Amino acid sequence: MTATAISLRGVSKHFGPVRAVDELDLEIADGEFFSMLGPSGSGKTTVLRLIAGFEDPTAGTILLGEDDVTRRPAFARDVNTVFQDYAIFPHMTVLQNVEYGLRVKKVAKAERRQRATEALETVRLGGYGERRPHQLSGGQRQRVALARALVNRPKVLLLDEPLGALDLKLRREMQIELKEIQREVGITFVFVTHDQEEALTMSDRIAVFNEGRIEQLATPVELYDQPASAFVAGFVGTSNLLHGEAARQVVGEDGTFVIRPEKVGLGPESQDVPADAAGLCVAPGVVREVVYLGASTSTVVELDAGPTMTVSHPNTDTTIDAALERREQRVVLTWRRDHLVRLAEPVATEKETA
Amino acid sequence: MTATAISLRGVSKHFGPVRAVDELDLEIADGEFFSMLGPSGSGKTTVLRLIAGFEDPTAGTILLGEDDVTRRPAFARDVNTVFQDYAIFPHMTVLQNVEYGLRVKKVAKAERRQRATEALETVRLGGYGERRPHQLSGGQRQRVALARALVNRPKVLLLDEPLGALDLKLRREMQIELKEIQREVGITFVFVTHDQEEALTMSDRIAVFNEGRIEQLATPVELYDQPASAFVAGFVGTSNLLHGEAARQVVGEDGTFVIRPEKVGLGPESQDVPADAAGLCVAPGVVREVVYLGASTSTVVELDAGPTMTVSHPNTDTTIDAALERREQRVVLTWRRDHLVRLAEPVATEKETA
Amino acid sequence: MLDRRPGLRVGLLLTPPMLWLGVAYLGALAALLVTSLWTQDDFTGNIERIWTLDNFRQLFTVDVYRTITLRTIGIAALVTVVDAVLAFPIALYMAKVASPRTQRLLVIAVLTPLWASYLVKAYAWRGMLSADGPIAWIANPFGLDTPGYGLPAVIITLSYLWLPYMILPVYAGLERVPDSLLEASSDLGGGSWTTIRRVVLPMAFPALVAGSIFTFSLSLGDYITVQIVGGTSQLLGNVVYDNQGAANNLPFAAAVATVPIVVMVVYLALARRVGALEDL
Amino acid sequence: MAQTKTLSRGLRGTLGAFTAVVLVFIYVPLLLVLLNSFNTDNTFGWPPPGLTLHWWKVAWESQGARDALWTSVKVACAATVVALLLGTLAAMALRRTRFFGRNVVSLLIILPIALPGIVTGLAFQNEFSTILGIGLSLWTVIIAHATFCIVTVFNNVQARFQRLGTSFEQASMDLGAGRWTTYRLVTFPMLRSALLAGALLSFGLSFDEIVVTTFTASPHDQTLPLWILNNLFRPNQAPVVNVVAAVLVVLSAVPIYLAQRLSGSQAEAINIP
Amino acid sequence: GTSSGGSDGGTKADADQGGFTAPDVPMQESIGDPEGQVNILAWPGYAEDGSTDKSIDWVTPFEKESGCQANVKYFDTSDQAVQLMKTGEYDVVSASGDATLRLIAGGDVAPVNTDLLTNYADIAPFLKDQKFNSVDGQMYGVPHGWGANLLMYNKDVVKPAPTSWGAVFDDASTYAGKVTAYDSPIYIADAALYLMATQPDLGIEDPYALDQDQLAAAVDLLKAQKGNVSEYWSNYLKEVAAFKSGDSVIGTTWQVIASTIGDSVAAVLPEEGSTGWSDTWMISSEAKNPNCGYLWMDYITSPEAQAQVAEYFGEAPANTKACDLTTDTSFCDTYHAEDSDFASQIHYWTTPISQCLDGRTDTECTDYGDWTTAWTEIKG
Ligand SMILES: Nc1ncnc2c1ncn2[C@@H]1O[C@H](COP(=O)(O)OP(=O)(O)OP(=O)(O)O)[C@@H](O)[C@H]1O
Ligand SMILES: Nc1ncnc2c1ncn2[C@@H]1O[C@H](COP(=O)(O)OP(=O)(O)OP(=O)(O)O)[C@@H](O)[C@H]1O
Ligand SMILES: [Mg+2]
Ligand SMILES: [Mg+2]
Repeated sequence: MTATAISLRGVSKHFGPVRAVDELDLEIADGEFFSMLGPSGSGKTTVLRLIAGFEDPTAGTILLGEDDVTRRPAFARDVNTVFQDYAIFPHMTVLQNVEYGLRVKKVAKAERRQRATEALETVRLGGYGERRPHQLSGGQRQRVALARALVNRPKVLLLDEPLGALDLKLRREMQIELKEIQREVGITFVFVTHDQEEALTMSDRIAVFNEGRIEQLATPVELYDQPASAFVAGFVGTSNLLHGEAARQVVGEDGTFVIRPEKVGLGPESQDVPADAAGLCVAPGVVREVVYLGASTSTVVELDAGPTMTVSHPNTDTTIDAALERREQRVVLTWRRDHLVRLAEPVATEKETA
Repeated sequence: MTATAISLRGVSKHFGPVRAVDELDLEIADGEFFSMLGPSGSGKTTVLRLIAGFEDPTAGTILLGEDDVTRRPAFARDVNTVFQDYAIFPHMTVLQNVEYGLRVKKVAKAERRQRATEALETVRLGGYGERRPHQLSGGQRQRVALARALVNRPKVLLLDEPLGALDLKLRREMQIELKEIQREVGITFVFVTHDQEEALTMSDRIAVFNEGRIEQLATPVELYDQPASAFVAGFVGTSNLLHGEAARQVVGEDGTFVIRPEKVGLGPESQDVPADAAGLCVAPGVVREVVYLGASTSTVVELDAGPTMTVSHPNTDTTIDAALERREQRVVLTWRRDHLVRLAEPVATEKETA
Repeated sequence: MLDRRPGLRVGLLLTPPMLWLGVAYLGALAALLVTSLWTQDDFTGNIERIWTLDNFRQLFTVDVYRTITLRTIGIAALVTVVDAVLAFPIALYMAKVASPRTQRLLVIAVLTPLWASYLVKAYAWRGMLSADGPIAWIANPFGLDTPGYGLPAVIITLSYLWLPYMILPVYAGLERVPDSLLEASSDLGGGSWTTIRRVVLPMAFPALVAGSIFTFSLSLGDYITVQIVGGTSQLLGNVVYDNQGAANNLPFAAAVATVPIVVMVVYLALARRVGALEDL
Repeated sequence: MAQTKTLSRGLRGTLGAFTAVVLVFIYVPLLLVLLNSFNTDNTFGWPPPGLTLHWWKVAWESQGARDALWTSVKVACAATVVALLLGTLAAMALRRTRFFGRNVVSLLIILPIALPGIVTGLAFQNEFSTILGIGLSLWTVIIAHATFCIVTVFNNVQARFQRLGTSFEQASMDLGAGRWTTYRLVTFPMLRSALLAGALLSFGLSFDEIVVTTFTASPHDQTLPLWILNNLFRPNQAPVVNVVAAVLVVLSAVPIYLAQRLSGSQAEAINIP
Repeated sequence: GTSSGGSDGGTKADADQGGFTAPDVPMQESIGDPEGQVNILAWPGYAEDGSTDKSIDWVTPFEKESGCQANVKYFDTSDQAVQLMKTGEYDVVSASGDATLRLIAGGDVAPVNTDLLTNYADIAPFLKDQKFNSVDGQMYGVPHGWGANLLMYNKDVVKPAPTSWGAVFDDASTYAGKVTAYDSPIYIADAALYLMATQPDLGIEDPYALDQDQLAAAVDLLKAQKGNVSEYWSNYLKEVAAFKSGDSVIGTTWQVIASTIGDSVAAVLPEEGSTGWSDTWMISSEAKNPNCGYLWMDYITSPEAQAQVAEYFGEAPANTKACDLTTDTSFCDTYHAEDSDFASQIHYWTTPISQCLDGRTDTECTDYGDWTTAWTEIKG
């Protein structure tokens, strides 16, 4: 995994006044499962299209392995793409779609038929070869797109929200499937998603995009446990932000802090907490909202110190009724001081607290 | 909440050979937040369209409140829809779109302008009134569609996956917003989604659809804790299924059982468990996979008894490294017998275990 | 290298059509305009290359040309309106009501008459409108009569001839209006008429304008139909034709021909503003 | 597509009835043409005094009509081929570019059909015989026809491009197909029905063109409309012309029908002009 | 060349003969080897090759006989003929009197060497050396056929039978909305002819030589007439249909139209006389196939061809020998083919020019351009 599959060096892409990608530097290692996460319009698709060769960068260099491909057309790059809108050829059958890449590379008919059939089986579309694209559901189309890309065994596979249209169950299954496929074939996956859980589950490394730049590039654990900014903290998972006066009161220090909902304990006010002892933070407040999430329950607490905090607990023993009873009652939140993450930058105008 | 907002009685809708909706009976109460959950193609949209009046049912009766509206055209039904593809009028500005419903109802100009502006503010599009739809992002368009429906203060609002295109962060915010709006205006929401977490979070009741029929209709807690079938258990949240020989070995009884991942404890094999004591189930196995999910970690364990089980734990104290170290090690799973749910029907050919 | 030089590619692709249109066609038009500034020996019909604005002076000072121009534009506009009024409901029926099968049949039914010769159809209308033709035959028992030959006949016949050119673009335009928009309108309380007026019509408007380019321009230049059913009336096309084909006064004909050119260029410029050119 | 429930039942019925009435309006004159082709009298008259097959026999034996038909087919085919080529090229060129002359180009393409035929015909004749001094021939007719046919192909192809977007071609290139392969395997098949529709209309436009043809045809070349024009003014030929017109109407349904069939999904296929 | 004038070289000249001097165009001295083809510009019906009706064919025999393939193009109006001849694409043309002088003056046609034409001798003498087909005694063509613009009326409707053009002018209102007139500027001459007889103080001597005032009077007459006109007719079919259907009941016509319609109508030569046409085959000054052109001119004026053309087209043949060969033995009588009295009452179509054709030198006459403008104004 030491070799570099893709390098972007100072790459920018401007559409008129819009800086879709802004002086990006990025190295993606061979065999890596690399995800790009970010809000809509943050430039993820554009980066993918730059790598695939559908856009020319306004500035910068793009390398695949050792080769500078900046000026090379899409068809001469050994990458394949699973498109956000599938782009299944409507005038071909499913099988012909999957065979397409092999066909233009002049692979013999028998072999390409066999490989295409295998690829279709990998994405669980065994019997669907003769169907026409318009006879498929959204999820099935996405799987055809995946098979069509995989069958070429490219060095790099680019996936633009390939699971976006699937329901959660199918999405989870496909996540596992994709991850397995990636392990098997050992090719580099560059995966775009706006679903943070998906990114955390599947990726070796994640780049969080914001307005054409990378806010943080890290492993899932680092990203979640050590967010570099309020933006990352807010975008990846739910986070509670403490700053200004609230931080001083609750944490006892100036600065901006993040604490994750699941790290916070919740107890009745009566409970005796050794204040500030054993590196614990303590904050009393009132329960404003209890949200049942199936596996867990979220409790929104308005702290006496001002901000609201979300606390999450698995529904292991407590019944939901017990949780609901807490509504509008006073509680005390506690968390370990070492679970607090201090953010470097100030929060500026952002008001994200949810 | 005792009055009925919508009743479907024996409603079917066939498209040629496809039974999109199959003899459906359904009552939705006034002011309820009602969700329809189900895989793609299960008929959710069709039910919505039947209620809205865009399709004529093949059989059955539809009532809004007391009125039989089965043969009444869409414009004469006091329901509004947020469409899956937004259906924003491209030739009108955002404001004109939102005003449309009031305009055709001949509301005076000043009033409709004011109400539309308010509605736009509700969906956080305050300054966007003069924009054209093509100048908006997908998420913004969906919010325009929402404002356009809300501004009419209908008795019932039908929403077809209104948050599907949003990223998780925005989606969560919009979920809360929607829920608040619904509480404020007190109108009945009928909400289609294929995101179970969304359904669990927001709904008063949920109907799980499968192939044009309702598999289970229940509150979120019931649905999650007491799934009526393997399909529901599998579709709503992650679930571990035990049946046949495995059930006999682990549970000690014949039948089909479901246990949720977060209810299962995981310990080292050395750990001494009072076997079968205190109503506990115990099952040894080998850790096959550890997946980091940010707030929690999922561990996939292959039981000695045969099936694999997924176990989920919040990342409160344990570091992810400790969890990862367990990979390929032997562990013991334990769970409370009363957390097991026995399913009525046999599992038949389905092989859902994930 | 073509991939890296989009300008070059566009240039290469564009060269043949632009050579054809720009040089052959625009050149021809330019030559025509130049000719309009020349004069002609009335007797021999030979063009004398003397620069003069006389043709235009005559065009603008003699009243009858203004009358004819206005009449022609009026007729073209009326024909366009008649066709739009006839075409819209049909196109709407085809695009939004008819089953796919009926749709297919209707398209054939609308397209087929285009193949019957223009002249034959015009003469058929001459027969229809004649004093002992089918229209009089049907109308007389009700105390009505055929409109006879004249401007009404011209409008009827031209509307008939160009109707398919209006139906087809409007149909195509309506097909592109997603059903969900109609549903949204209906959902928000818009009845059928409101939906048509506020959603369907505005969205089909560019297509209507696109169709009108055909009906308007074809009517603007027509001179044969007027001769066949126009009775004693004449249009701009007749003046051009009489002066060129007949009186052999090419310079003056060219000058008259600038009138429809100017009218159409203005019309196209307006049409472009509603985005109709994309819809043609 | 079709059959939306949004429009009220009454309105749908009204639209259907209106369509039927207009179809009658469209077809009655054509039926009159057909009827007159059996008319014993040699002018339009109502009701016809008697019926005869004589004109059909004359028409069948008319070498002039057959030659003219063949000439028209040749001209229309050639003009259509040129229009297909130039129209597609222009549409492809304007497809993704937003260069400053884009509007000029599309205006230029539309101009020949938007300007009255008499202007176009006059201009071409003036150019060919007065300015360039090349004699009139079938080729000059083809050139003139192709000029105003380009727009039909251009518009159809452009509309299709707009609907398709660019992702299919990108997918193809992404899978390793070069520009030409992509065109052959992806672009062209997806354009096919649009091209067909454009070609059909272009053929029809050229086939029935009379004004521009009058000005640009040489004496040797008589297209069908010219033949019809000449014969309408000739003793005893009007009914023969009716026969020819009737035959054309019937024959034309065949290519239209085939075009729709070939293009598969009819929702896609008939984006006519 | 035998061109008559030439010293002053202008295209407009003294008014006494045709009003001008023809450009110097050489005349052919002999007929050489046929070129293999000939491009013919003809009135519809003048050069039938059997393609419209197998039995109507006199072009094929010519092709066989001469070895020249005949390419025929038809025109609707004299003006179109002039226009087409200017292209130089055509070798021969059947020009009417309102086109001939324009062609001669424009240098578009060459003088015809009548010595090379064997049938020239049989042409009716009253057609030779006329103002519209010769200049200074030099023939510029060979006469083909002629006819009068008669007055036709529906016998059932129009009673009593009219004898004067007044029926369509001053009395036109009697049949308001059912009157028809010929659709061409040259129709102004019909009005002038009527005025010549009814308003002598206007001083019209020649209906084709009108000064401003005379033209204005004719225009007024025609404008008044327009209110009663149902339609202007420009071609055969239109008028036949209009009279058959009853859309028109009275108006100017050709004999052939009257014959086609049959007994329900009558066509008469009114007391004022009438306008008419006399067609002449002319050869282009730029003829690419002059030899075949001469062969054609000779052939088409042969008795056999003349009989066929005259009967098919419906006009009086120029070659009087043709009268023996027509299938309808009374044909020449119907068409007054040998009736020089009848012929003398006809003012053949000729092109008005600014030099007055009637010999006046004290004033400028209106030319065809003025007439065209006037006609446009009449139609409004
Ligand atoms: N062809 C284009 N022309 C103009 N602007 C563009 C174009 N493509 C993208 N943009 C703009 O560039 C920015 C980045 O777009 P991009 O599609 O890369 O976002 P994204 O992160 O993929 O968003 P999403 O999650 O919605 O797919 C956006 O502001 C977008 O509007
Ligand atoms: N107009 C139609 N014609 C034919 N079949 C239809 C039509 N509309 C829906 N169907 C079929 O009916 C079934 C139910 O479709 P529906 O759109 O209600 O599913 P859904 O649950 O909304 O799915 P998704 O989550 O993908 O939106 C599907 O099998 C679909 O193919
Ligand atoms: Mg994207
Ligand atoms: Mg749906």
